[in-house]
Amino acid sequence: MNTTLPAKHVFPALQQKIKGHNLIWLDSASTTLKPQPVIDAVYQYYAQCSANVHRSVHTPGEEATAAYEGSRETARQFLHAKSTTEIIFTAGTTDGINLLATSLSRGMLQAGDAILITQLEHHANIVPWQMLRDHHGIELRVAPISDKGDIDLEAFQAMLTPNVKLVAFSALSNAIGTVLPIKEMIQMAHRIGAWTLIDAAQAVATMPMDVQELDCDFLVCSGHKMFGPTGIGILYGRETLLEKLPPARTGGDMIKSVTFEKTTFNDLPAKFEAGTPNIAGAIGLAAAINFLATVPFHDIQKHESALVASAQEKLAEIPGLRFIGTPRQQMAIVSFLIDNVHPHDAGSLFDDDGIAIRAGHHCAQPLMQHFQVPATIRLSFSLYNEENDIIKVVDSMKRIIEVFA
Amino acid sequence: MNTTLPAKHVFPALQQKIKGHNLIWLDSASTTLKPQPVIDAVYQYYAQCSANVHRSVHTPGEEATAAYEGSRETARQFLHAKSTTEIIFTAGTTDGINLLATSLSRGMLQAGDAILITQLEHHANIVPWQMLRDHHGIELRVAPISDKGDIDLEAFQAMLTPNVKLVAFSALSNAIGTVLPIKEMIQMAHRIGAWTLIDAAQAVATMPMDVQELDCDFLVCSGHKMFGPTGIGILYGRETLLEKLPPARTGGDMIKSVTFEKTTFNDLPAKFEAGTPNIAGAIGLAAAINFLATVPFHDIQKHESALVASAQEKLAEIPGLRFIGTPRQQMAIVSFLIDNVHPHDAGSLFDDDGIAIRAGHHCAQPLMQHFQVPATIRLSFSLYNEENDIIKVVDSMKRIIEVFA
Amino acid sequence: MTQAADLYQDIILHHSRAPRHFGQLEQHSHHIKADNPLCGDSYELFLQIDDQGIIRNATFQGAGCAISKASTSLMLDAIIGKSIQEAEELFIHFQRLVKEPGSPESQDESMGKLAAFSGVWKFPSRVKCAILSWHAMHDVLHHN
Amino acid sequence: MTQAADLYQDIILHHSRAPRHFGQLEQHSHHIKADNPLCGDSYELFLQIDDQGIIRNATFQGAGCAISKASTSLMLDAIIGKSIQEAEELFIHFQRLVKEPGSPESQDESMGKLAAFSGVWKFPSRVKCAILSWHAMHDVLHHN
Ligand SMILES: Cc1ncc(COP(=O)(O)O)c(C=O)c1O
Ligand SMILES: Cc1ncc(COP(=O)(O)O)c(C=O)c1O
Repeated sequence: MNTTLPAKHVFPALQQKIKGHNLIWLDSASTTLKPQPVIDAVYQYYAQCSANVHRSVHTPGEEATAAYEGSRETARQFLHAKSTTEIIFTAGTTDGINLLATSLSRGMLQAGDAILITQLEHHANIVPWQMLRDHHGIELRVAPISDKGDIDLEAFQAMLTPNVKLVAFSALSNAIGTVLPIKEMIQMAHRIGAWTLIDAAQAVATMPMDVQELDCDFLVCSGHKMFGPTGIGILYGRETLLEKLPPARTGGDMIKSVTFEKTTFNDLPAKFEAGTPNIAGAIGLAAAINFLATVPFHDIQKHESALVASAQEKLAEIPGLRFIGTPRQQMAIVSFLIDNVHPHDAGSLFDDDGIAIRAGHHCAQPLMQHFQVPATIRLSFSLYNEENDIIKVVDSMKRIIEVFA
Repeated sequence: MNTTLPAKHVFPALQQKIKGHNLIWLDSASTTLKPQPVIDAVYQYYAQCSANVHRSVHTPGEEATAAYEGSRETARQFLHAKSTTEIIFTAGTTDGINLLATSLSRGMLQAGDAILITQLEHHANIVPWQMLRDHHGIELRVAPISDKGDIDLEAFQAMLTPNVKLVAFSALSNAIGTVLPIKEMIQMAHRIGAWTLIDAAQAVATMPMDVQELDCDFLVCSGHKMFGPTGIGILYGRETLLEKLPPARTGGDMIKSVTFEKTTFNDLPAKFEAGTPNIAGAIGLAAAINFLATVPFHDIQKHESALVASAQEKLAEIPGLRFIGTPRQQMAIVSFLIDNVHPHDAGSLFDDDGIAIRAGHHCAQPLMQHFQVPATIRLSFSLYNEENDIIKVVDSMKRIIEVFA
Repeated sequence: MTQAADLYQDIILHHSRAPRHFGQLEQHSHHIKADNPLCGDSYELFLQIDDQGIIRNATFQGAGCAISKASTSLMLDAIIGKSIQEAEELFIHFQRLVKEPGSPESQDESMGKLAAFSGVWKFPSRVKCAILSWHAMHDVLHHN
Repeated sequence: MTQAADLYQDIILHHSRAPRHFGQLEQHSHHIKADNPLCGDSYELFLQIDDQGIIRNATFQGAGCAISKASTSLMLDAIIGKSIQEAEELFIHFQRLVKEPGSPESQDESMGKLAAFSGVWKFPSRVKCAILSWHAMHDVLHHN
């Protein structure tokens, strides 16, 4: 569809046969496949350098440190952060939110303060705040969404009372593909002096995220959802805030000096990275970012939008099919239900045709409750999908419907 | 030295040249080199399966789940845990201790309770407990060690008063190689009803750890120090205790159901694993355990003991050399100082000969304070080291001493 | 049988389309919830167990996938009229049938229509669906 | 020069063995701590700065690696008699010298003996050693 897109053979997982069929991966919102350069970068680290970082004077250690800190610089450029001190490596989005929640709970938020989220958040952006509610007396508010799956900006505005200290929301819903007006929402939050956290887990592989342009205070994402390794993620934080925040986890590397009486913490970003980090993960993540840099986001979006539009058009013709979420702006993800076919049964039968879709609540149960459905069938697209994938999905869907007719 | 030891070529990192010399890796206590089967296992996951775990009905997802949960079973066998519900995957030792500390702080420990550690702990087993002291009013006690670097069991016993709720200590000191009498210490702690946490970060690659035989309550270790990947580790916990402990981190996968009002947590071990786990890391860790299983611990210990004895003998002949730590039982690690040669300068010059040693406080500053030294030169041995490495170290050392003479 | 299509044997499809014992049971001694929030399967079971420990009647209601619905329907078919102990034994056999490759139960004619589930073990993510209501029943009978 | 041995030029070895301006300075206007807990380098600096902002005298004491000790010794050599502003400028030049490959400073004769540190950038882990006391001095002068 677009010549700047990488060739499919860059993704070795697409070479595999599932039940005799070429794999069609429509589950990128769960985790993306990995391109060869990422796989190779991880391999190289283990095979060659494989030293620990930060505290060595030997060559392998200096190389590992240079590679690890170089990955931080790559991540900084990717998110357009001002400084590498603002880039904390985490184990993933969930880990980043938990880290932030723990740190905030250590004196930055008080009982009576409120946190505002939205109704379409992933559990990762709900449950850690419930913990602050239950253990620290923080109020948790939820901005509603419309029947179509769009954020209700008026209600959101109304909930932004002065005691709201943090507003946390997804840039892109992993369950129904809603693109949120995050820039507007950040501005609204800032008007009352609240901090903003963007859950960019789904967004980063599809939309450019420029933390300075967005002017957000925090942003989290996962390597494995952006063509990178598992066990690695990024927490971006505005330097002035990170300076004030107390560390969340402690141990080696994040300290300046330790006596049994008193410990002095290290400077940013080390202050937030305790212990031996996921060195291979960071290096693989940098390779993923470099890979992403070879495809303009504009082309990714054009490609994915075309796939979403095509899927919507073709699926709409299937009798008994109902879309869940039809927001104003939808990206990369299409969720639906079919009369008399439970999503899980559909999922098993899609697999017979080598088609990997997701059936479930997509870790967004409150959103499912909003739509009053227990689960959906979700197709999620990435740059390695093509028009033909959708044709196969529709064919397969018809066959599945017949099974349960 | 011993025929059951794996051939050096299984470790591709040993093929590299450092400044024209074959790499001699004497920094395994910081991180071990990776054998080919581990590197390959990680590669395979990314190239083939590369799906997320636990929530898919498609074949790649089922394969990934089987591989991930299979790794848990491998880890269970390795630590001789009763059940896989007792095996929590973490990001490493530091992460495991922080996870446990957070969980314990949520109602399991009260102000006035005490935690007992020893003077030779790694910062990872000190600072998280200082946090509990500073934020939750828990008392932190430190059992002293002797001038030789042995735990003072009498003092340890005296500190075991009834308000001690947790006793946490290393099985093997990463800084000076002391082997602690952990079984005895666990029994002493249990006599007053305290829980026990073993920091097995250094021990697992050298000594068999049988949690049932030891009868410990918790144990932590890191993948990267046992021939496995970075970003992965194990927290073992006794099932009856883990059942009682509240979760430390929250998000996807660790929940049964979420509404905005109330969240029900999942069963063990999922309760303690929030978000997409380090799938490649767990798979690589299982490969590392399988690799370790090919070499009897008895042979590893014989090999490493011989190297330690040889190093002690040969180094003792160097004028101005002073050993730091000469405990009753010493394993895998030798620390020392040389008059007029600062460890960091030695480290840089060893590197000229392709010898990677560690110079520093080894994240055990309080231990350094005990010995009244700012840093040491540390050699740490693993199964790929050989007698010749020591000969080269001694040669190199003599050359270095001349530089500063 | 490794194609999921083979999983959906006629008898399973039939019971999922037209489940037996569907609805609420006014007179019941036990009311059980069987939830799998992960898939969204959610059933209520009603058992009428008499003083002799015989399951006199049973119904269910709720929604879920074909496998879980058929399994619940067929379970009730199988246990009505049985004693608690017999139902418990059946639970053990059924568990083995759906979890273990080549289990004795897959050859055992006394399993009757439940044999339709003998290929579920090949689809690990669906084992939970097949066994959901059985577990819920067992939890209650076990503590009886 | 990529061998660490080349790092240890005679002048560095000399100053590390027999540091100049070593000891405590009774009459001082500034007392500065320069610590790198990671290596265990730990120095105290004493500066005597007069009303005109001229560094009249300076000494140091403490322990650390050869690089940090020689660097401190040579720094004091270089800044005694200079104004705060001149010392600050030298800090900027020295920083560039030890951090940047082929910096102009590495060709600049006015760097004098400090040129001995022009290869440190090749050993990233040692840059901190070379610059430790310089940073501590800068922190104080900067806030003066
Ligand atoms: C005894 C001991 N405990 C804890 C740790 C911390 O391990 P990690 O950095 O993998 O979290 C180490 C590693 O140096 C160690 O040697
Ligand atoms: C919007 C959103 N937030 C958070 C997460 C959690 O990410 P992870 O599982 O990598 O921690 C996901 C992943 O499904 C997501 O889609």
